[in-house]
Amino acid sequence: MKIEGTHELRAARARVYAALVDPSVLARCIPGCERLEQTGEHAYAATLRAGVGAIKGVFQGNVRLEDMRPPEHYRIVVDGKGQPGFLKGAGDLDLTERDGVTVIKYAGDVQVGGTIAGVGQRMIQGAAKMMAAQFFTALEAEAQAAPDAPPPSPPNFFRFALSWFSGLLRRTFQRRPETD
Amino acid sequence: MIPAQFDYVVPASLAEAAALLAERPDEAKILAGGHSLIPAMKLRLAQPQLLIDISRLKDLAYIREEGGQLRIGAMTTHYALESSARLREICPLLPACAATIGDVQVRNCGTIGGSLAHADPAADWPAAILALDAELVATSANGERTIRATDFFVDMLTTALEPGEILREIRVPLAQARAQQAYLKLPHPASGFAVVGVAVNLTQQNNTCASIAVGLTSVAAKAFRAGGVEQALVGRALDEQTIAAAAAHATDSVELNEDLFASADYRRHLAQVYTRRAITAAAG
Amino acid sequence: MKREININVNGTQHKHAVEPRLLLVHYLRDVLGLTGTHVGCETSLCGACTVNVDGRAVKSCTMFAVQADGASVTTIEGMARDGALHPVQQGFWECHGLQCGYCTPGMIMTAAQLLERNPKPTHEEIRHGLEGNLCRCTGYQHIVEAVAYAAKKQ
Amino acid sequence: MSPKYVGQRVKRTEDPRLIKGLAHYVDDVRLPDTLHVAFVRSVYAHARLVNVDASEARKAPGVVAVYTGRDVAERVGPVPCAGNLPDLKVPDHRVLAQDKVYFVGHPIAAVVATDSYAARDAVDLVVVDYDELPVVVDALAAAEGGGTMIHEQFGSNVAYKLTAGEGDIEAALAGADHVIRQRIVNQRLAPVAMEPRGVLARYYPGEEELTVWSSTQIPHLLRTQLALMIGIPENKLRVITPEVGGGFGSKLNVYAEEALLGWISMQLGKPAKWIETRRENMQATIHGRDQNGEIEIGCQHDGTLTGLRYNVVADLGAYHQLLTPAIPTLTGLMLSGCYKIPAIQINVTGVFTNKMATDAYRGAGRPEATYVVERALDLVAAELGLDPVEVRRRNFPKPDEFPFKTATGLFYDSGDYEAALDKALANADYTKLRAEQKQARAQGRLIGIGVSTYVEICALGPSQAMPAGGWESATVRIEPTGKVTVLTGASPHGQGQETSFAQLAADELGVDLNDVTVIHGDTSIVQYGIGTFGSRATAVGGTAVYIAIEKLKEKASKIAAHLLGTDAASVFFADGKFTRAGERKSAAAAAGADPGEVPPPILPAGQDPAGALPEPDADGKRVTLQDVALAAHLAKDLPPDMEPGLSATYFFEPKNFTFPFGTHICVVELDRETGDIKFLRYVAVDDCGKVINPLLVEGQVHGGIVQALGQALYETVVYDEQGQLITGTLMDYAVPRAHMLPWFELDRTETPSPVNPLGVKGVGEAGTIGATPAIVSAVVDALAPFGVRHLDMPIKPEMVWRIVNA
Repeated sequence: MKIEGTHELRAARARVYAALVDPSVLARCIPGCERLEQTGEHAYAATLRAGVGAIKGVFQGNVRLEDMRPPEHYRIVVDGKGQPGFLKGAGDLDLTERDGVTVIKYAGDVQVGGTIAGVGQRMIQGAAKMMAAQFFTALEAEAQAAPDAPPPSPPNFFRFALSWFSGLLRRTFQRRPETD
Repeated sequence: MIPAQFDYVVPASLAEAAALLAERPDEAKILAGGHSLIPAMKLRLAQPQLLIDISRLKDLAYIREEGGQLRIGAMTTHYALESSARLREICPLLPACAATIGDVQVRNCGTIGGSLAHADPAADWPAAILALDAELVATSANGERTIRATDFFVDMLTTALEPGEILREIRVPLAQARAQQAYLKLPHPASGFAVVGVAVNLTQQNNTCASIAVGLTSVAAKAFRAGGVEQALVGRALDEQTIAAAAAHATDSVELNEDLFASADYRRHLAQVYTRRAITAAAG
Repeated sequence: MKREININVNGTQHKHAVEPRLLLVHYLRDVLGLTGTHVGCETSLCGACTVNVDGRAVKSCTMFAVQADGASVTTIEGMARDGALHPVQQGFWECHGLQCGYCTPGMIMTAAQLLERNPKPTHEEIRHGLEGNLCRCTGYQHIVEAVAYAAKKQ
Repeated sequence: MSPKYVGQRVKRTEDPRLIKGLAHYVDDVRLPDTLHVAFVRSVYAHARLVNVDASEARKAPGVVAVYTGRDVAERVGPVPCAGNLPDLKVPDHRVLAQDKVYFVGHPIAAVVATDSYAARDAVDLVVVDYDELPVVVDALAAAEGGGTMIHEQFGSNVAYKLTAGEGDIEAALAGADHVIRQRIVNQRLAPVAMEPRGVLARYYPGEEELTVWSSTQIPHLLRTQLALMIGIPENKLRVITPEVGGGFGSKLNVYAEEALLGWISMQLGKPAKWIETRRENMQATIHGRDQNGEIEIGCQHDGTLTGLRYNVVADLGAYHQLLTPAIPTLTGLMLSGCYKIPAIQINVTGVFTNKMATDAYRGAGRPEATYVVERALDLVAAELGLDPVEVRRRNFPKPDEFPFKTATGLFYDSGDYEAALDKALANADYTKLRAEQKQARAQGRLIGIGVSTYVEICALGPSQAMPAGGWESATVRIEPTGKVTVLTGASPHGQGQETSFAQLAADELGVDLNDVTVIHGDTSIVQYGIGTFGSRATAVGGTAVYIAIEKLKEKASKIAAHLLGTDAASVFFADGKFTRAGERKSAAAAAGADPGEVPPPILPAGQDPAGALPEPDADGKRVTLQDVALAAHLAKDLPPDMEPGLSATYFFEPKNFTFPFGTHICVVELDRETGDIKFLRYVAVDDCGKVINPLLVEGQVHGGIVQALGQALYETVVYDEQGQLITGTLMDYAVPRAHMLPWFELDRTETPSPVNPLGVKGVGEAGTIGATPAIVSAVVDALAPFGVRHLDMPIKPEMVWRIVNA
């Protein structure tokens, strides 16, 4: 499944790029990221916990950054698997700056398998977009933060961050009703 | 088909439920009608460790008129709303919407509060609640607060409810003038969920539209009010052309859902057609 | 942690300790041995498991047994009284409203609810009333006739 | 005397237990100490299995065993394929995945636990390490060759190529005034029987016997295959099919789980049960259709057809199930439709893809053929500007041309296609419909009328044409009390043969319907049989019952004659009584027997079931069937050398298939704005030969039409580009519901089949075959003003909207 979009971040491109390749920043920005350990140059092992409310899934996986051309481009490759299924994806990020605003254009391909693919068809695209939006919103906060300042406290959305995944699910569990 | 294990408690009161939820906000889940949660649990996509069953709190199921408002308990079932003769008189949108949800078995069990708290982007209630400009009352161990419907739906499956909060009541302002309302939905052939659902609530004076609210569901990641449509109609006579022109704004500045059944383009088109038809039905 | 439940099923009071996650349909089938209630999907869409809980037609795959604690449940086995078929059962037989019979118990339970609420339904109303029940054999036409027959008979 | 039951709308005798919830499907069979099995299934469409670690699962509470591919590799034989085509590539299909997984849902490990909840819990504890491989999902690309290979040993993803047909197709197309080409797709469908599959196996170590309860359409064939797979003597294996909650071809198969459950029960010495979940059913029960082809049809200016060629790629999935490769051959056989087409050719390329196997789904190859031919006829009509009805009429063989030989090598048994067409046209008031359509179009309304005239091939079939016997068996027995027991090798599962065979037997034997019991689906009780599929149970199985009864009556007549003191030729049987023609004579005197010479009964005094030998009634002219049955069993006074007992068995081998036919007419209106498709009318006239029970025939047609309607408008199995099944539940796979359907106006013509003495043809698949093209044709016709001549299924509202608003 293709996903693409554009996000505008009110922060300088160099700052944004630096944030984008900083594992501690990534750990805070990737929705539901519970662990991000470096395993090689620009390669990390990750634990992602995604979900909303009761709907949760834990994924073990890898994040790798490739094709790095600061401050304008890199490619991120992610894979993960867990009880509800697996996901993998790769996306190109292109950064341009205009009047102090960094425009990130992303285009990627996400594949989902297992239960989430079999039962969450209608949600996946939306969920992927939601995850991307959460990621960039968090990233903007990071990039705006003073370099020396402590990292911003997790914004409110973090509680919901996991929902990128739950998103997938929604339709899923969901039967025709919408009850609960 | 078989859920993972969990603990189960039946609180004696809403306060007790809120206290239990506050203890384990990440692990506990409120069980209302169960028709969103249990299917998710059967697929093991949801594996809460504790279910707090509030379905036995009978004082959460009611339809009352109070202080110029219609007050609906969160545990009121879709069927209770669908079959209320009083609602058909004073707020026909609610029974009209309820009648389109799932099937009779679902409506017998599913609750308006459960559905709203789950915030499925294809659920029917959010459209109606938005069109009625309702307020939602959330309760928690820290007390109670009121959330406007327009602030309630945050994103796909995501509401403004904080962890630890339980949706307790839905409050619908009762219009002074006779409200004209309609809910129109295209159901998905397999799931019965809305492909597009449009709720309309309007009043007319002297043959012009005095007020109008249009809520759309299943069009985007969350239900929303079609402000562009509303603006194009207030103060105008609701003739065919005016309605059609206004309906063209149904999805202004909205990113559309797409799925196997309907592309984004088609969904946009359906949203416009159903908006026009729903307004026409309400005004007629 | 098991929980004790008391359920009246088809007029008989039952008491069992069950896991909270035990679905009502599995309680009826596996604990009580009432296998007339069937399971046809896992997404609460087919209605094969429909039973009546305190007067409401309910999909017993979407309710935990603990939720039915204290309730009165009627299953397909409890529909015939004193050897006489329920009018809906009779209608299904008269009108050939079933073929493989797998969806039939759920279909009958839903149809009975439909007729309670709307004793003289039109064909259109019958069709809508059965939205929550899938049948893959009959094409539904004989089922619609069966329910109409029962309506007349009642 | 007209028959009392046959031809009547008799209520089904199987219904009381079903409507009371007292029937037993596999999951309703309860045995003490039953173990429950759950499967670990692949989440990848194609991957190497690096490691399957079941150590945690084995330690889990309640878990008794976990078996992986390695555990069973040498111990359970491969899943069989009966398709016997030249140069067919047959992959080794093991019951659990070995080194690789080939489709989402491919079973990897079986977890056995003391209850179903524990088994399910332990599935999550099995850790499978996959090494993902590129997937093959596009059948057309697979047919081209190259790329990833699923079964590397074959060097290609092509499982077979087959060309069939007669006549000079090149000349036929070259000589045609018009040749029309069109790509036509029969999409992949899921059968979705409401009862998923299920197996219960119980091994008796003392007797060394295994009993397998399975939700299957073919108990005996399953027994044979399971015996071979598990390595147990066939006469130590008993297969029981309790109630079967729908099959539609999906249970006309031998599945990995059936063998595995039997084997597991043998390993553990306890009953073992597995009940399929709906998701498993969508993933790992066979799918149907999935043919993507191109037709070329030649015709003259007046609409006379000259030739038809169909080049088709059949997506077989990753492995062959029982009949996988054979299904497209049935398509080839039926490509003549109900028309005279002098030259026909089919070129099939069957390919492997990383999907579940396709196999027989209601109609099995014939709906595909009918759809192709009927679409082609509509294209001819459109091309020539003729009414589609006229094009059809022009190419029908006339009633006196039967048996009609097709260019596909078949002999259609009997038919009057025009009669069915005319009746349907009259019932629908076709002329008026067309006039109304014209008016409606002038008002901008989109109304479409679709007509399909179909013929199908049923009563499968002569054994020569079948992989495992095309006959069917019956035993009819009159018990000493006069009750009639019918054992049929056909294994009905909803079709109602317990009733229709009882109607047949009751009429033939002059007994009350309630005195007949029809037994099926137990290999230890019923003589070998083939099963219920291919609309064969009545035409082949019913005929076996009929002939067995004739045999039985012959014997009964001899006994009756003996009792009546006359010869068999002088005895007439009617209404359950044998009547002697000619003068009165006491039976005893006629037999020359001295009652005093009869040895005393073996039974102790007072326990003789009937007390005494039956006597002819007062005037000495009649004995009842019950009298005869008792005499046959007491065997005190039988004709010399007469075998005691009163039963007869017959295995009926049909000499030909039967060819039911009919006309379906569908009228739709499309919503210009939304593309929504609304049914205005549905009229069908089917001819399935003689009818035993019109009620059951209607039911079959209704159900068939709805499955066709599902294919035309709603249903499609979708795998994404990674081979993930994204229509994995009924949330996304749309099975038609009651409120989506029109009222079906049914009628019949009756052209008896000469192939069997009952004159019956079969009706189980007619609706599915006749309706799909009628519905598609109606929608296409509604869109004709937009230049539309064909649309691919399922026709979704969005497609309509795009055309109207292009």
